[in-house]
Amino acid sequence: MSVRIGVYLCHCGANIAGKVDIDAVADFARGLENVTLVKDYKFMCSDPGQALIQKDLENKLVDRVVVASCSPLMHENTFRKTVERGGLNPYLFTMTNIREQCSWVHIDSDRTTEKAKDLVAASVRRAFLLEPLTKKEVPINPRTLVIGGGIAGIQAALDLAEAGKEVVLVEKEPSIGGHMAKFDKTFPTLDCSACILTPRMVSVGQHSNIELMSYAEVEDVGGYVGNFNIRVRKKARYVDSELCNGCGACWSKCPSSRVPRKGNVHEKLSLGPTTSIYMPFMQAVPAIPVIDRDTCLYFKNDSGACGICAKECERGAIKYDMTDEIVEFEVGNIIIAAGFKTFDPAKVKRYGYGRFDNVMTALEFEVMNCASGSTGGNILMADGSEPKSIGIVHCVGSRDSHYNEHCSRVCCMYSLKYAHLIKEKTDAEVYQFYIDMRCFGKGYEEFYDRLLSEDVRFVRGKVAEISKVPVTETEEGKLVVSVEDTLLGTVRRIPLDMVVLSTGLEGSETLPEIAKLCSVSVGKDGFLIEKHPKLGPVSTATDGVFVVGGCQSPKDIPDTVAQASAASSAVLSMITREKIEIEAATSEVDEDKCSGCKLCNTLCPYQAVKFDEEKEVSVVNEALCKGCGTCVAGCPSGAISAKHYEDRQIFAEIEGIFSGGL
Amino acid sequence: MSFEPKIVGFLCNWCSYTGADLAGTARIKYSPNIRSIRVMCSGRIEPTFIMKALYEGADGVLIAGCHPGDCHYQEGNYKALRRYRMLKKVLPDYGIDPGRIRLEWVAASEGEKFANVVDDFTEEIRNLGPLGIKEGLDEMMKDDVIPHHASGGEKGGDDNEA
Amino acid sequence: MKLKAGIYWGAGCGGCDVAVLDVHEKILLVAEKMDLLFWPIALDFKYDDVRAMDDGEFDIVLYNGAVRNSENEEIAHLLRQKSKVMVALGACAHLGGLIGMANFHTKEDLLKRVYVDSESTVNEEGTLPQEYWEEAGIPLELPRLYGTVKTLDQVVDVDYYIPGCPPVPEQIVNALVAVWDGNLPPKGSVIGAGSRTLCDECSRTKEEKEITEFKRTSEVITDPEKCLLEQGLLCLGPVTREGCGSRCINSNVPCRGCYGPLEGVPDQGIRMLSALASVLEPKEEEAIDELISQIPDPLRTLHRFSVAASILRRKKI
Amino acid sequence: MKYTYYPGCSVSATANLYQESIDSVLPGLGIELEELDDWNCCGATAYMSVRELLSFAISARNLALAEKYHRDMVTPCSACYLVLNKTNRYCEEYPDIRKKVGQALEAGGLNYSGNIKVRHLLDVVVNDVEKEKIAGTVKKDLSALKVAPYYGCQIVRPEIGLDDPDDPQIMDELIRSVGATCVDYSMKTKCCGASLMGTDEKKALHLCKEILADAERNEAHCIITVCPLCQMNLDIYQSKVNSLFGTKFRIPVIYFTQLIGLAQGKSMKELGLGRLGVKISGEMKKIIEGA
Amino acid sequence: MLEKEVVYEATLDHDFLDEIYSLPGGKEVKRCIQCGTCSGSCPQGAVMDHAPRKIFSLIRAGFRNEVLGSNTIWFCSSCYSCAVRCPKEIKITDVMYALKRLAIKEGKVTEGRKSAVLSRNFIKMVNKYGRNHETELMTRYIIEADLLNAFNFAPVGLKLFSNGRLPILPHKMKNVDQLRKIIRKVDEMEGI
Repeated sequence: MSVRIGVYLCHCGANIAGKVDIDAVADFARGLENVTLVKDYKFMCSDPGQALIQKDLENKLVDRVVVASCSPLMHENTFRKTVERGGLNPYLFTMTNIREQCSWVHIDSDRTTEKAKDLVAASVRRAFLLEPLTKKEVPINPRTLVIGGGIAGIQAALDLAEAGKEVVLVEKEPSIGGHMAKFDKTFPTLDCSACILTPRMVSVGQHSNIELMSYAEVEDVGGYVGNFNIRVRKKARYVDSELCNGCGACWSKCPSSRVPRKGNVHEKLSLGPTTSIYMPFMQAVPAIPVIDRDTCLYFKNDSGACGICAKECERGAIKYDMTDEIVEFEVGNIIIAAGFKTFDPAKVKRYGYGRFDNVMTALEFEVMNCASGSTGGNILMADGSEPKSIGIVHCVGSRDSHYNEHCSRVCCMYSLKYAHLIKEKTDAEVYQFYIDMRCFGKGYEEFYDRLLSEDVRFVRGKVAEISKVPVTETEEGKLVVSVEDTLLGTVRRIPLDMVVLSTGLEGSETLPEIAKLCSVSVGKDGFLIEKHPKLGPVSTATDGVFVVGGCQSPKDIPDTVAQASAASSAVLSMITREKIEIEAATSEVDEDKCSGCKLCNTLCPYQAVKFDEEKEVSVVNEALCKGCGTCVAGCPSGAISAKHYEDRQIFAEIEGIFSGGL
Repeated sequence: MSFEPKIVGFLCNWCSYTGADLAGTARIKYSPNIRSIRVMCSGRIEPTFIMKALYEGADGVLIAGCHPGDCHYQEGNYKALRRYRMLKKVLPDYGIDPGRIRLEWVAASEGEKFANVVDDFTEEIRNLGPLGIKEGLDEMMKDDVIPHHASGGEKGGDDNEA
Repeated sequence: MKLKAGIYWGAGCGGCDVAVLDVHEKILLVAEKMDLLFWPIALDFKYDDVRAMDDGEFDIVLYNGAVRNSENEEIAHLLRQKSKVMVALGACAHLGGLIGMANFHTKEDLLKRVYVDSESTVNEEGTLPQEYWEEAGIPLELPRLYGTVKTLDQVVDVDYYIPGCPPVPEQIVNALVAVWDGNLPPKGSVIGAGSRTLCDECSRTKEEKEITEFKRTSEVITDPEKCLLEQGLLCLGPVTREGCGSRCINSNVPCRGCYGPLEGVPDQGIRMLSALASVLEPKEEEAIDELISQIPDPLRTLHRFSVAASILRRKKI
Repeated sequence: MKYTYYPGCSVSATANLYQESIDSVLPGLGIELEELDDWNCCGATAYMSVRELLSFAISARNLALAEKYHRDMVTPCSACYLVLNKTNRYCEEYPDIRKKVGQALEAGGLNYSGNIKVRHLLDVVVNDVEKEKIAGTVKKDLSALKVAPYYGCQIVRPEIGLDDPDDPQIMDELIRSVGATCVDYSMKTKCCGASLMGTDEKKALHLCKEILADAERNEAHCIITVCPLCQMNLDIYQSKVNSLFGTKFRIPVIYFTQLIGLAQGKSMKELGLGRLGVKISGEMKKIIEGA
Repeated sequence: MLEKEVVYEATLDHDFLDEIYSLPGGKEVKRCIQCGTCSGSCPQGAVMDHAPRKIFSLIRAGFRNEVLGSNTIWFCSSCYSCAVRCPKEIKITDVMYALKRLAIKEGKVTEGRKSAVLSRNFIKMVNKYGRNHETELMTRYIIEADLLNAFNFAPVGLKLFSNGRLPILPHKMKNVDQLRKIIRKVDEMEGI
């Protein structure tokens, strides 16, 4: 049976025709084997251009289509649809890029034309070997898994629940709330963090469409878009949530502490009780305490020596024999809202964190400012006195090749917020040591402006070191910051009572594991990689998996909430479709050739290639396969082939390139 | 006429092909010696493709994929890297300068880098000179024919027991 | 009626001919069904006897050995002309075989090595073999040694291939039986071997692979139950056609690839390189290079039997 | 454990007391040093200023000579340690430098394939000898002796890897393992200004003063060093510091090998301690003699 | 030039940044974000014309003469504090060495003269003996660069000498010839 290939050359106005001699290419194409028709048109993607192709197909003039125009990334889908309308399988069409990678990038017209010819020849050879493929559809389970119960996860879960869709929210800590629950005020408006967050946490706890699994971790994710199989481990709280009413009798008598003692007023910089049975903070949702097994005397002694909390609990909710519980369920989509962690400044030895009292991290300072924290919101030095001078050091662990290249985006603003709080609560002088002030959000620059008026001392320079070696009398007993004031070009030594390190944001420790489970990539910066930095900010390379909030990149609360709502609407859009088409250009195993060497089994990032113990061959789960072809190149026997990118098709393309005599 | 190298590029769809498109959108000019073949992932690129390209007439082969850690398919580029390193190691046995193949990480945003890489590689290959495997093979085998010697007469194995 | 058959050795070691004899009592079966009209290693026939035959008179010719010199080529053409079915027997005819490794060198270097430089040779004048010489008016002639070793199908049209170095004797008989039964697969097929790779018949247990080191057979006491590749031995089983009966594997020796690749795999060695590289453990360039450097002479190891049939065919000079 | 030994110019001159203590102490720790035959100057920092390539070339001569021993090369001098390592790194990172250095060596009939690992003596003593072994050789109780470790610049910077550049610990641990008391002070990696002493003495002396002052503030009896240049600065120039700044420092500055020797009960003479600029006296003397 | 109120572009050398960038050790210079960590960490910052950060700013802006003529490059004591702390991993000390060599090459050594003299004498010494002879080095240096200071220096020398730490005779190596051949080859390659 002979193949009839139609070659359609696009002028793209002067974009292509201005550089490439279309007539010459057309003549060349006519001379190629199996080409029965060559047409050119001003704009092939326009309606008349597409009609040209459609008509030829309807008239059965051709049965393979090559369009030489712009990049396939631009119009491959357009022409696939055209071809489909003309009654041809869309995979019997191939596209040649003679614009972005040809007419636009070369100077010499003749050589550009030659290149266009070679590319057309390659496509024609490829077209000859193309095979029709059918797209498959799978139904979508309307339930969604949200991983992480910070503000991102809370927002996404509520959006979906309000739309009437079921959500399972899995949080690894005993309570939802995330970092935001530890904040006192939020910049730039200075509204009370707890006041705006708590109602939402309560809604999550009470919503009939949300199943909240706190103190739980996702252990396994199987399946594919629309049909994920999830396994979650609910860690033992040792407190029966059905019986507990959150009265607090248990922790009020608990004799052991889960927080290491420092022996000064900074030792209890935590919200909520520091006992071994504890609630992370008073507004916790669910309002059920947990026993910290590592420090609890009952577990430490084995003998069950303590048991005070059980005696105190009138409802008998304390269950020392509780064990982890495994739950399995299915969802159609997954939203990862796993959050961030803050940089550990002990790595920067020269800043003295961990060696000097009164050098503290931003998060510790944040908690100190919280009215429900142990200093009652007062800013105090380790000895309990009020500081007279405080320095805030920016970019600790950010914008630094030794630690993190990225800018953490929120530190400038929270540093300004601290300066304001210090000014409001104490008489201390405040120094801001910054490299660049980045105040780009709504109302942010205005906030900076306000702080300038509040007489905060701004020093442009990254702090070189913090020491306790006095050179002058005024430095005795102080923390001395050495820094170049780069605007003045002078090195300054500034004695301070307290230093706050504005630590940057990093992906949380659990992120790589979650990413692996969900087949999402972690970037060099330690954050999850979205599908497209601009046009696909919440979706990922894995269909049905979305990323939001601090696990995607450092971001402030407004951006996080916006992203969470974006992800939930993307999920809703998926659910409303009810079905989804899956990639047709997948890998395929020829079971007659596969000898079961298992070489390919580790290659698939999506675990789509698995060994079938019964047939003793490897098989590809087409719903999971994304068509990357890594397994194909790794198969020694040639048993796996990549549909639409078969070896023979690529070989033909290579031969085509050289057939014109480049 | 000066020697114009023939270069085949294998570009991954998500980063490098997109990056190459970006060079176009930004109208960055580079040498027209490259002919690119799009594959979904650098992990799809089989060393046999490269051998095939060299055989068919390429003087150099460029492989481009996403930066390590940025692979659209998570780890395909690492496989590409390992295959590349291994292929580079054996090329000298084929009498081919390993500099004729090159792996580069080109992100979707690196249009300029793509153009620079192509220019740089083209120059490098220009310096290495033509490879010409296919013609070279014919040339190398031109004496591999049944000779007809001065004696002229019937050859063969009257007394010849192979 | 008996089939008319011929067996010829080109550039080979004779092992294939021995394999034909190695069929033990089945040789009787062969003799019963077949007249051997040409078999230079065993029977006294002359080239002229073949020349005198009609075209297509042989029902089957088994050609073993690679095409290394002009005589090999000349006879290949002659036998092709005289036979109905031309079979490439053994790794050399099929893929170039071990002899194909000559393609990693030049003809000049090889001659010099053998006739001048070899440790046991005294050849002060550096005399090399001449193709043609006249002594007292008498012409003396040797076939021309080719610079490039060729597979049989690079010289003549081949109908079937029986792989192996040497081929399993039973498989040769099976192929002959298929001819007289008229039970032949499509032209170009590999006969007398399986359709999957060696891993299929290999009885060792196989797991997912991640290679962290390479070892030589002398450096390791192998676990007889476990995949050799997983034990760090470079076994070509995954890229090699089954049918040999796992002779090497069962002796704890990794497969060296003599049965060649499966259909659709254009380059056995490079394909194995790709598969192998895929499952190396390291991700950093240096660590990868370090691991690769543990493989002794990688290209010749991967291409032990198939250089002449590889995409590039030979070293570029 | 056997190593190739590269003493460097200073150790064979102004720091000869360092060498004596090395000879006296190391065999007991199981460390054997074989001097690199016919070594030359490492190509120290002064060279770098004027002729970089020349520095690399003469430095590489030592590395090339060391290759025939097939062992790590050890130097007691921080400057030599830095320069030899820098030569290694530059030859590895910059093919052009590697090529030129190779050509220069070839002119001298030498070849360097880049396989010599250069280590500081401190690294070897701390990381190759088990702590228990060092502790086992201790005969004197030095627990009353407060020792300030002075690391200086070039063993922790820029060839990072030996220890943290701002707060290294290996010498602190060594002090503890010979039974002395380690003084924690902030200036332990600050520059002593050695390379400026010849050119801007006042500034250099100021840097010395800061280090001595911090050690004194933290009640150190003595300072230990790992580098002839640091030792000379802090020791020989101490009186100058005193006369310039009106201070009254009397802090002996000794080599770490001398401290080990003291703990092993070796005599002051054996360890070359009689030749210090600031002599051991007062409380320190009492502790050593009393122990 | 910096004292002038207005600096005209024509007076600047905009290739300077690339020139430094292309030198060994210079490949990170373009990444400088002017954070000042280097200046703040520099033990010599106070006596320098321009603290290190400013040097990078001047390089970027093309102030070639200011950079090569500054004493900064000569006051660097190679403590490497800046280099290990630089958040952009600029090899600051290496850049300083590169600038020193450039300054010598272009004859722009002014204030840093003393260091240059010391360096030069050091090289002479090594060429002579293959090793450094500290006694002779000090003497030569004092005679050439710092005669006035000779008095000042004497007590230190005396102290070393009296403690047996200043040998009169140099340690010589055996195969000085080989070393000289190497040095000659470098001279040849550098066209000296």
